[in-house]
Amino acid sequence: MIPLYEIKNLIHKYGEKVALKIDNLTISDRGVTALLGPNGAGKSTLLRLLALVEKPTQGQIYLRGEPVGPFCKAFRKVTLLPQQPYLLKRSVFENIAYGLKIRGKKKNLRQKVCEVLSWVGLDPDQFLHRPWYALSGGEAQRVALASRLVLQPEVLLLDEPTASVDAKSAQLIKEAVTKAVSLWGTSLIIATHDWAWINEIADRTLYLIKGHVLPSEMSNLIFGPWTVNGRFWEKRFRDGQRLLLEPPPSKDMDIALISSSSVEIFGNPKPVHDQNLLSFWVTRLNLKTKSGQILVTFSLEDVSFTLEFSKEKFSSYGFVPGKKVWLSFPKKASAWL
Amino acid sequence: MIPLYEIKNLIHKYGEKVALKIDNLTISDRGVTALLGPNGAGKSTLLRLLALVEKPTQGQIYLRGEPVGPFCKAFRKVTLLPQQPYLLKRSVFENIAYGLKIRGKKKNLRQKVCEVLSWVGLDPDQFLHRPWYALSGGEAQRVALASRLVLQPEVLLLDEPTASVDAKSAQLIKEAVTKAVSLWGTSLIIATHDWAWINEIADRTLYLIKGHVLPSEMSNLIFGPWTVNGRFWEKRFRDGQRLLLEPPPSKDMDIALISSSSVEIFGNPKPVHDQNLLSFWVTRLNLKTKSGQILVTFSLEDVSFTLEFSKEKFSSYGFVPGKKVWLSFPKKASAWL
Amino acid sequence: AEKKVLRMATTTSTDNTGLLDYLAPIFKKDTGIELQWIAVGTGKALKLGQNCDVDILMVHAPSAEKAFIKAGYGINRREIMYNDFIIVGPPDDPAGIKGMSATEALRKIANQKAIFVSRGDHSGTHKKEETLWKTAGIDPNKLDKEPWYIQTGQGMLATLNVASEKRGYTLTDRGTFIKYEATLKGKPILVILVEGDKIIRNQYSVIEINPEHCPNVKNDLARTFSDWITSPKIQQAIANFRLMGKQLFIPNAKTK
Amino acid sequence: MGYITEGIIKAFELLISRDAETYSAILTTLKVSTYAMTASLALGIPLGFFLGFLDFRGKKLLRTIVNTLLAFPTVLIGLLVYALLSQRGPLGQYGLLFTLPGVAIGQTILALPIVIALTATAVESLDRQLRITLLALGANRYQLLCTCIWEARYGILTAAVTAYGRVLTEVGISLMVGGNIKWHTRTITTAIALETSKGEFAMGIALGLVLLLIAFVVNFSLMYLRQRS
Amino acid sequence: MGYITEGIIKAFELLISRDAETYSAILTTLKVSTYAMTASLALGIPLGFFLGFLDFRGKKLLRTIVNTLLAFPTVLIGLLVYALLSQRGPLGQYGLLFTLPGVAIGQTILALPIVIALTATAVESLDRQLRITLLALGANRYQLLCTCIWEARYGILTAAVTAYGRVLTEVGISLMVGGNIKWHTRTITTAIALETSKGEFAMGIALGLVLLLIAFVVNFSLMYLRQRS
Ligand SMILES: Nc1ncnc2c1ncn2[C@@H]1O[C@H](COP(=O)(O)OP(=O)(O)OP(=O)(O)O)[C@@H](O)[C@H]1O
Ligand SMILES: Nc1ncnc2c1ncn2[C@@H]1O[C@H](COP(=O)(O)OP(=O)(O)OP(=O)(O)O)[C@@H](O)[C@H]1O
Ligand SMILES: [Mg+2]
Ligand SMILES: [Mg+2]
Repeated sequence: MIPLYEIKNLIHKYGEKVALKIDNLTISDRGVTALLGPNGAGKSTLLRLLALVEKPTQGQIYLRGEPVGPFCKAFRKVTLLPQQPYLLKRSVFENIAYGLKIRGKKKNLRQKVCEVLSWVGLDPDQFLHRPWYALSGGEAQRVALASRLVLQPEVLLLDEPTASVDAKSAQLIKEAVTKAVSLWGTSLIIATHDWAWINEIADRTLYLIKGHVLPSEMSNLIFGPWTVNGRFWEKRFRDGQRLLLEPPPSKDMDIALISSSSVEIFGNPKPVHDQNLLSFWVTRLNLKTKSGQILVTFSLEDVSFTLEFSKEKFSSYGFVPGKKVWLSFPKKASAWL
Repeated sequence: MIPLYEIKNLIHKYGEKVALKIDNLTISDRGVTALLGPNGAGKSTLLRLLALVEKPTQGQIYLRGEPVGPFCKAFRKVTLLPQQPYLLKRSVFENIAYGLKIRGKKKNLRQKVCEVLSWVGLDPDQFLHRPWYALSGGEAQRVALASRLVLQPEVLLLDEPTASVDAKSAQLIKEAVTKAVSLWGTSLIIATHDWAWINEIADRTLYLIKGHVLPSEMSNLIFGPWTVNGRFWEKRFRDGQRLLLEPPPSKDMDIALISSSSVEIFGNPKPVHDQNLLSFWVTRLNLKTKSGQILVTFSLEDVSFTLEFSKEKFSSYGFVPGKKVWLSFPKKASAWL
Repeated sequence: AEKKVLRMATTTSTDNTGLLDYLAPIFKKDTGIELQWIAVGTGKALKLGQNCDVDILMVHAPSAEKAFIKAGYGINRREIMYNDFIIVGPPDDPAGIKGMSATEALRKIANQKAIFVSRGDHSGTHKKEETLWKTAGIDPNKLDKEPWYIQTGQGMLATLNVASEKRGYTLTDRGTFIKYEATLKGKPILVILVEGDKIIRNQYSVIEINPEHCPNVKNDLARTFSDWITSPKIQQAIANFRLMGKQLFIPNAKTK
Repeated sequence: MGYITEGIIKAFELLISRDAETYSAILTTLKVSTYAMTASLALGIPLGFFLGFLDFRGKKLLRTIVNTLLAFPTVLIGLLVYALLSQRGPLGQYGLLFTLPGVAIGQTILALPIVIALTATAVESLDRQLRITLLALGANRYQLLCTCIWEARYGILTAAVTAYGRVLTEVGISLMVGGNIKWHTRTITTAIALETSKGEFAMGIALGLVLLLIAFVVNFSLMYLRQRS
Repeated sequence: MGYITEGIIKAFELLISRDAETYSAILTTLKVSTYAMTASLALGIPLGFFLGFLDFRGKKLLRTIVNTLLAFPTVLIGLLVYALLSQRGPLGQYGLLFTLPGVAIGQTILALPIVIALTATAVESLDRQLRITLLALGANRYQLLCTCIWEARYGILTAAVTAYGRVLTEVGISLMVGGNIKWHTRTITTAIALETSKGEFAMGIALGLVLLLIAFVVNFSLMYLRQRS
């Protein structure tokens, strides 16, 4: 099957600063792809490139096998909801109808607009004729989403769609988006910091950091500051515990990646040869609605590991929020950034 | 003790629309007050009024007993981080230094700015001289927060400060904000949709909806649509379950409030006379770090109840994500909105 | 000592021909007074005088000047020099007026409905033109909407330009026409067709502003100028003034 | 001072008595300024958009040049256009000298830098998000142009109003290219210049007030339109 | 057409030979336009700010009036200022008629509506968030004013540049109030008007080019400053 997107030798710079560097990446068709990563990782940049609203400094993007760029033929199949939704200085109706109007689709305009408005949980009677400035933060975001949904896009790119939306509306947005996927076969790519939501809807996850895409297997990050201890780099916690890792290959790397598969869990401190052994707290349990798997988050100060368990395995451990457990993992990070 | 804020007979309108109506509200000094509520509830409006950047259409706000308003004497003690952080068209340094400069505090400017920058997790070397537009969404938000922190305000009002910030930065922001509370005794008022975070830091919670403040005891909301069934209003779920409530006193109310104390939990369906009895799933468990209490979220489609348990009580129930439980509550809502 | 400055309002022709640039340094040398002049239309010059904003006037509209003095705004009008008006037109002279007297020529133009370009700005030249029409038995007010009668409402040079573009006739003072010829490098599109008629003489005078009407005017300086310019030495200097090698003004001050 | 009140009274008289000369000048003014504004907006708004929207080498220099042309003296424009349109000029054969279209050409040159510079500033002050949003919604190049101009409409309206004020009040071009020919190319401003040079100050003021009245009516209608949209 | 090339050559000659009359006119022009710009910016920017920033009853009407004043004919301004400053006018005793400060007063009146209208538009196009942000950071009224003006600086710069172009090129006021007195109140534009009326078209063009050169130098320096900030 032809992948949805293929990215080759892509570099995107702002001035001299490289914001994104992806040698090769494919994103498969259909379903929901989640884009995770810390602030400044390049998520918004990648989404803008995938939405064809900007041209990469270098490299080529292929959409279903075709090389694409701004104003190309395929350009209207893709639509992006930017991180800061910007509304045109018009009424809510005109904002949502804009995309249809410029496509010349003026039939049943009003009805279509009302429909997507109610999808995102806004009452058409109340909102249809509001001017752009008379909206709360979350309402504006939902109007912006509605103006994307009304286009029935083949690919919908969402940059933090639930950032300033309440739980109820996040639920509505989730439903709307799921509807789009099932009704029109829309492919979704979502950048978000909302773990719980991602866990519910994502079919696959891309992790971006410092402009690079990480291997897709779930990874846990350990940020600095580091001190040097003999041949190791050390991170010291306030409770006296220490974490040791072999230093990174290059000086400007300071974020360690620990792959989930290398982590072992113990109920009691059981010294493991040549491994880190640290006590963590269980802080969060999340149900992955799609798969029924359970995500458990273990935290030690600013370090969090998230591991996935099947229902059976989970009950054998008996994790409860606030429970103390011991995690062991190698002294060699699976990667550095 | 004099409360931090006292609000009397406040009404705030946009045009003809009443966005906020608070007859009487006190917010106590010190610590963290969380402001929760769905989109359009009036959170941002309330924060703007508390920050003295706008004048209420009607009514009076008292800050530590003094009547206050825009440009009053107390006005510089309070600072607000708006929902959409707006940066001045200057460098990051100038943005953060602005508040100090207009206060005439020009001593050690650079050092102070660097300090708060590192509080919010931005490397001064990298960010100090960036222009305002060369920042990612989350970076901009953190710069905006830094420019508030540098003022060492007595009252800090935050409108969705972690909305577009990654987990790591949310952690940093939390730490920075906690530092402010402990170092300078800053009082914090935070509007957010981030439940997990609120649970960790809030000393008290205000719930706003449709411009009204709810009783402070934790409440659960049930949204429509409703159908009429005899003398009851009914909400029907896709799995066939039904929820019945006595109709609200007024036609334009459609959100039911169920107080947590009226909810009972059963492992098995045990018919209770004249009560609703519905099966829910345990979907989320959260540790309240401050109190050690555990919050359990029970969901049935779009209805979520969140109840608080002590550690002991929690273990007696043995809640696990994905577990099915039965909740019963009266057919009379504790309030309608 | 305070600098002595005399302010004069004058018509554009004296300025445009360069006469004042020629006279002012001599005046300064002779009397130590600096001459500053404002070159405007005759009507505006009279208005500036009436408003006491200048000390002396040098204009060429005898009837308006007399009215000005009669109204008490000015005193001591003294004629100083004249030049003459001429009627110019396209070289092929479509109306055939060459060599006629001024009034005959105008009558012919009107009969033929040949294009005539008028300044229409109440300047000295325009007033002279109106007098000529009247003498020719034609009411100038009736010409207003005639299609062949074009009113420019502008200075002489602009009017000459319009005349040449429209291939029409016009009445002009000789000085401006010499300048016009010069700027076209001897290939004028207009040529002199009527000249030397006594009726088209263009008399210049100086008028002091009445100090009773305007207490702040420097009448002493004005009087000095008026005496100076009518003195034989300066009268001779005016006669010596040349533009493109041609004499422009003929002095005719009556010595006291 | 007397002629100021006299001028005000006279302005009313002119309008009420429907003075033929004044009405002819008003009509001429309206005609020629309409031609000039139509041309300069049609050319200037797209050019201003490109100047403000696109990034290219030499953009700053180009803006400086446009800003410099804001100081293009009307007399100079008048001279240049005169030189072009004169019988002996390259466009002499079209007979545009001393006609309203001729004047409109000059006034278009005058208004163009104003429209371009102010439109560019208005477009520059648009949010950087707008471009991304429009592209994301699928706007093609032409729709991008139109929507950006619409979003910057208040700024562009100010550009138009400023240019209109300039065109309405200029004298140099109308005199030089139009020739101020009575009943033909005499506009209100050239009439004012004439009356002033005749010393008829009150009449000059009266005509000036008539011009301001025209400007007010035009601006008031624009305000009304702006309010409705 | 010949005199256009002739004019270009003459422009160089005038500048290189340091022609005394030309340099005097340049100096006069610079002086008077500096006075006028200083006054109109000092008055106009704050007024424009209030017009754009505050909401009050009658704001729309006020804007319409300001827009109307964009069409204030220079000749009319010249007449009014003349009426004020004339010996028989109310300010006659100060002897400002036929002086540069007198001309500057008139030019200030000319530039003021431009500065006010364009500043108001620039301030209006500021983000609504700016006000909230500044108040939240503790700005008092005066600091609010200053920072908003700074944030709208590109728009206000355009306002200044447009007004400067207007002041630099106007003739009506300089002629009427200044009197075009050689060595005293003769500016470049009045000199152009004079040369043109004398038929010295080449000289008129030469002076016009000199004026454009001045405008270019000023704008280029502004662009340089803008780039540095
Ligand atoms: N216009 C710009 N000029 C220079 N640098 C920029 C610009 N826009 C973004 N950057 C930088 O590029 C990097 C990637 O930015 P991007 O907006 O893609 O991050 P992000 O992953 O979306 O972060 P966030 O979660 O904070 O939104 C950041 O380091 C940012 O500082
Ligand atoms: N300028 C305005 N004019 C008219 N109505 C407005 C305006 N600003 C906000 N509103 C309305 O007032 C109500 C309260 O808005 P507010 O921004 O305070 O909500 P909020 O609780 O902050 O919501 P969110 O979580 O979406 O940010 C909303 O219904 C909104 O539509
Ligand atoms: Mg982003
Ligand atoms: Mg809000």
